[in-house]
Amino acid sequence: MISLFFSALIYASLALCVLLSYRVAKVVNLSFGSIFTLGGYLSVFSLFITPIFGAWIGLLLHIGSKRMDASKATIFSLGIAIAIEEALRILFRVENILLDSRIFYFFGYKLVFEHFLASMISATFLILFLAFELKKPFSRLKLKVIEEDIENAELYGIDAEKARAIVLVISSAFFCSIGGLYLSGRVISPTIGWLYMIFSLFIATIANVFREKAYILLLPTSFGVCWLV
Amino acid sequence: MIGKLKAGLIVGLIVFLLFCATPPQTPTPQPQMPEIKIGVLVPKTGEFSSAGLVMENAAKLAEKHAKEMGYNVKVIIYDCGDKPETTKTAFLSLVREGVTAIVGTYSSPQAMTAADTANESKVVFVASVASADLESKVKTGNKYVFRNAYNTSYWGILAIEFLEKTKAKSYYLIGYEPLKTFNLGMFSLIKNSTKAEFRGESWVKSPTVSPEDYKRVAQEVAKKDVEVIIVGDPGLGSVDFVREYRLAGGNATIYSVGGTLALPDILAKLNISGIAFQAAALEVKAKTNLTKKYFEDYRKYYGTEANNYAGILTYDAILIVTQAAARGGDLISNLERGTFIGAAGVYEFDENHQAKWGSEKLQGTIGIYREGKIQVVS
Amino acid sequence: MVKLLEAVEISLTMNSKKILDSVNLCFDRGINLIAGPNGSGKTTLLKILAGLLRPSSGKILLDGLDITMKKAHERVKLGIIMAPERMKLPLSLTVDENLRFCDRNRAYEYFPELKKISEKKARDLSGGERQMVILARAFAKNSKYLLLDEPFQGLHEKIKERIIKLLEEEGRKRGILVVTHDELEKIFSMSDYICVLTNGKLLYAGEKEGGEKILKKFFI
Amino acid sequence: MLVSIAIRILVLVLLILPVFLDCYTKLLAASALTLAIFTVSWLYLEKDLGWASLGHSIPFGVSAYLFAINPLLLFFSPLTTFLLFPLSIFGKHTFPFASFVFSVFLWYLAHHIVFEGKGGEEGFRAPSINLDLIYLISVTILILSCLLIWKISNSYFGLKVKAVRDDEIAAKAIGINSLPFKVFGFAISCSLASIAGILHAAIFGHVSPGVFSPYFSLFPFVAATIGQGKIWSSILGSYTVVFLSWFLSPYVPEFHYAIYAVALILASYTQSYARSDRSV
Repeated sequence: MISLFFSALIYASLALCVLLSYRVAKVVNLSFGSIFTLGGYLSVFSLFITPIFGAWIGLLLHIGSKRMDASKATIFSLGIAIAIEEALRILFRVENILLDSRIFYFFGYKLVFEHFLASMISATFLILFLAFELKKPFSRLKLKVIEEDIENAELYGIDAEKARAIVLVISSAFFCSIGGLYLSGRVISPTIGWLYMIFSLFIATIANVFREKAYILLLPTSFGVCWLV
Repeated sequence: MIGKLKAGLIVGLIVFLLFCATPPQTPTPQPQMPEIKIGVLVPKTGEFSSAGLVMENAAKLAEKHAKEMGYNVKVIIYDCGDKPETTKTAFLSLVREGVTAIVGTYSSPQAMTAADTANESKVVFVASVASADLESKVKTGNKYVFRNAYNTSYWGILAIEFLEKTKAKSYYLIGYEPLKTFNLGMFSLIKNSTKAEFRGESWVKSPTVSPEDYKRVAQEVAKKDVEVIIVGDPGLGSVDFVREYRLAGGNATIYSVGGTLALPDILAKLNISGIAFQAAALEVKAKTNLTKKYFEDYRKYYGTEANNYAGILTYDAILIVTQAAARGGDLISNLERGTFIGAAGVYEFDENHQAKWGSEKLQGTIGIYREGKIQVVS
Repeated sequence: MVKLLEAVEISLTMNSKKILDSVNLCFDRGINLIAGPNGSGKTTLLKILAGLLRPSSGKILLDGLDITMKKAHERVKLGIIMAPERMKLPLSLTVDENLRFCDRNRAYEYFPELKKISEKKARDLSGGERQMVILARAFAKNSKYLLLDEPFQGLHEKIKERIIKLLEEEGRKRGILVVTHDELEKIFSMSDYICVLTNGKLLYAGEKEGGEKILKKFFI
Repeated sequence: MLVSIAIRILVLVLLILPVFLDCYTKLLAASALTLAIFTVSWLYLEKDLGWASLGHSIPFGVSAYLFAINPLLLFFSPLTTFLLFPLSIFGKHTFPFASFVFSVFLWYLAHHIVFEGKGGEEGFRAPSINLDLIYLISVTILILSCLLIWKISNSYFGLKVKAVRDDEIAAKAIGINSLPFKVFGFAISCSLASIAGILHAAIFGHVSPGVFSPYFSLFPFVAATIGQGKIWSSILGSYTVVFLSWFLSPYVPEFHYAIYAVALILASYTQSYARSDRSV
């Protein structure tokens, strides 16, 4: 039960990233899967470089696709995804890499430390965003205006492009570092991240049905989906 | 810009056409010892590329050892990818190279396609890894296909042997849903012929449908009182399952049908005691004089531990073909009648062209990883 | 003399179709009217001035400063505000939240009706109410120049009158550019500068007196 | 003009030449040929109807499976239209992704298709036909399908299909009921893709879940991008992808995916591939 809860936390935060990049950056970011995998491979060297590389790819994605409409940006992100996957395949193709992991005791439960850390980071991310969503500071209002219509946002004096860049950078960095943590203890392959992306995309799609309440209902949705399948 | 691109395209294609049109070079015949050309199909790219590297290394090692034995062998390695389509094309390109026989391929669909292509192009194919239903091909008249790897039922036989050797009183089966047809065959064999008590079975869903399903199964099984758990998924997910099972407090011995959990590097890094696995051969249990040589030289030349399934069987397949071809005459009847030495034992083929695994001189090995060391169970 | 807002040789081509063809305009303080039949490029011109579209060629000057490459939000900071047509409004925000993007008190001063519905989401408002929110936000933000696209759409007669009054008042303080079909006559009589567009080409630009004939011939 | 004539001649040479070459080249050429038919089917849907599908492996793969399970089932393959067509409710912008996701879903589902104890992850053995024969059949079908598309595209009926593409509402206004035309266009495209799938299965004698993989679902898109959306150049594009990926795979693992990445990124910059954006 407790591990289910931790997984749900992680998927909820990943789905949050998917949802944010869909609504604010207007792209169904298909490169998240490869970024997740990249995080896993990078964690062989160091966990601290994962968010940096993730952020860098997010920025690349933003710069590459900022003048495109939603469908083209999505196709662009698919291209980036395949490119990253291919690069990983060339660099690491023949190795069966089993990532290190540590055991951690949590109220009598044995857990993998990195997974625990990943869910704690996710929880923090979710709580911060929830507070941001419920307290509605001015910056949240700005984000909402962008979500509805970028043109309008510009007329409201909001720098939509900057917001887009920030969302893509943060979500990619988040995906990358969670990938580094959550894949530890596993044997990884260049395509492994697709599973996590498709699953979080699935949760995000269900949550998206609730429209404005989507962000608040992400965690329950994620929990429900994890419990059901 | 576009015009230039098109022009470039056209030039490229003309070059390609010219390349196609050049007549194939005819090999100069060697008068004394005829060269034995053996084609090897290795999944260098795609899903199985990690196994592909091991197979490639093993094939090169086989060439070297065969030469040391005095055979004039040339091994030609081609990438067969992870799809039957790529396998068929690679097979035909090897045929074009004029090989005596072709060994290798990894997955079952690849082996099936290769078997059909062998029949069409009249070139012997020795399946060294896949466990597909190749016997039926032989029964229906395809004389060109042989297999030195074990077939599906032998996987079950080894598992039964393990249960008997360890005198386990109870066992539990873990299947992998996408491999259901394969797993079910093996499971029914185990259920029918062991005295140990069957305590139930669980199926892990494909991670694509539910990436966390292995956790559910692991926790469910950890609560069960059972001595041996037989894992039917040799894929990457088995590592996740084993770790989760131990974290959830389960302490039964885990028996894996090979795959990832039989890789020495992975076992050492995972460092979880009580994982049993089946292998074609193990270094600690020499079966022929080639066994030790294989493992030692592999380490010497490639710097890693030898994979004990895909690698060793590819190695053996090359040696089998070499020995059969060197005898001269019809290769098929040589293979059907002869005995051949490999690193995993002494091979003979039955009437369905399947290597006689389980015979006196050719037996699988079961190892168990305990406290940092691999011990031989049988 | 440097004009408040100038458009120099503006052209726009989209999918190899000319939408605007070297349009030259200079607007100053007061009410300025752009008229023309449907599809003549009025809204496109407004969008170019606001920074939502970038012209294929030409320049836009604000107080003599070249702002062609500036994006819409940067132009807002420089003092160009646009109220878009077709009730484009962030619907998930309440009226009050929408007005946080301008001087709220002033907005309620202009349209006291909005105070009663301040906690309602824009989604639940009627068309006229939405238009009021759009105009309130545009008027209640300090700016040098105000671009209004069909400001009278869906509004009640009484409110239309109030807006005309408001335009008159505000026109003394800043430049206002109006694109409209409704109330054309009234706006025409108020305006200082008129331009008429047809098929992306400028038919007339200049004082009201000269434009009257052309405008009457076409529309009024 | 000269370039387009050169391309046509080159395509014809590429079609005829393998007849005189060895088995291996013929197989490679046959594989490129079926994929060229596949690309042509995709291109019709994209050009004349304005729907860019990233899941065209659905009719391709399903028909290949039907054919492998029982060759007589091949007559049901035009029905695969009704797997792809319903996805059009998502609209032109979402359709590419909806179809892509559906094809990935089928890819996983295909691992569970078991019939009389066979199938699953291993797939099915398809009736294998003599390579020379199937090559000639493929060439004939490619030429016929090009002719068919050219004929339909320029007929009165085809003009109505295009009218529906350009503006569905306007087409309705001038009295064209858009639904039958859309279904018809989808049916033509899906049937051609089905034929390509069946030929593919017959050439390799085997069908595995891989027929639903992104390699096939993205293939026509990539080939058409290389061919700049023109039929003859796209056929050449198919040959290019197959040959390049085959010859370069030993040096760059799964080279076709590298081509895919480049094509996808480039395609998102150029206007020429998807009509769906232009026909607002």
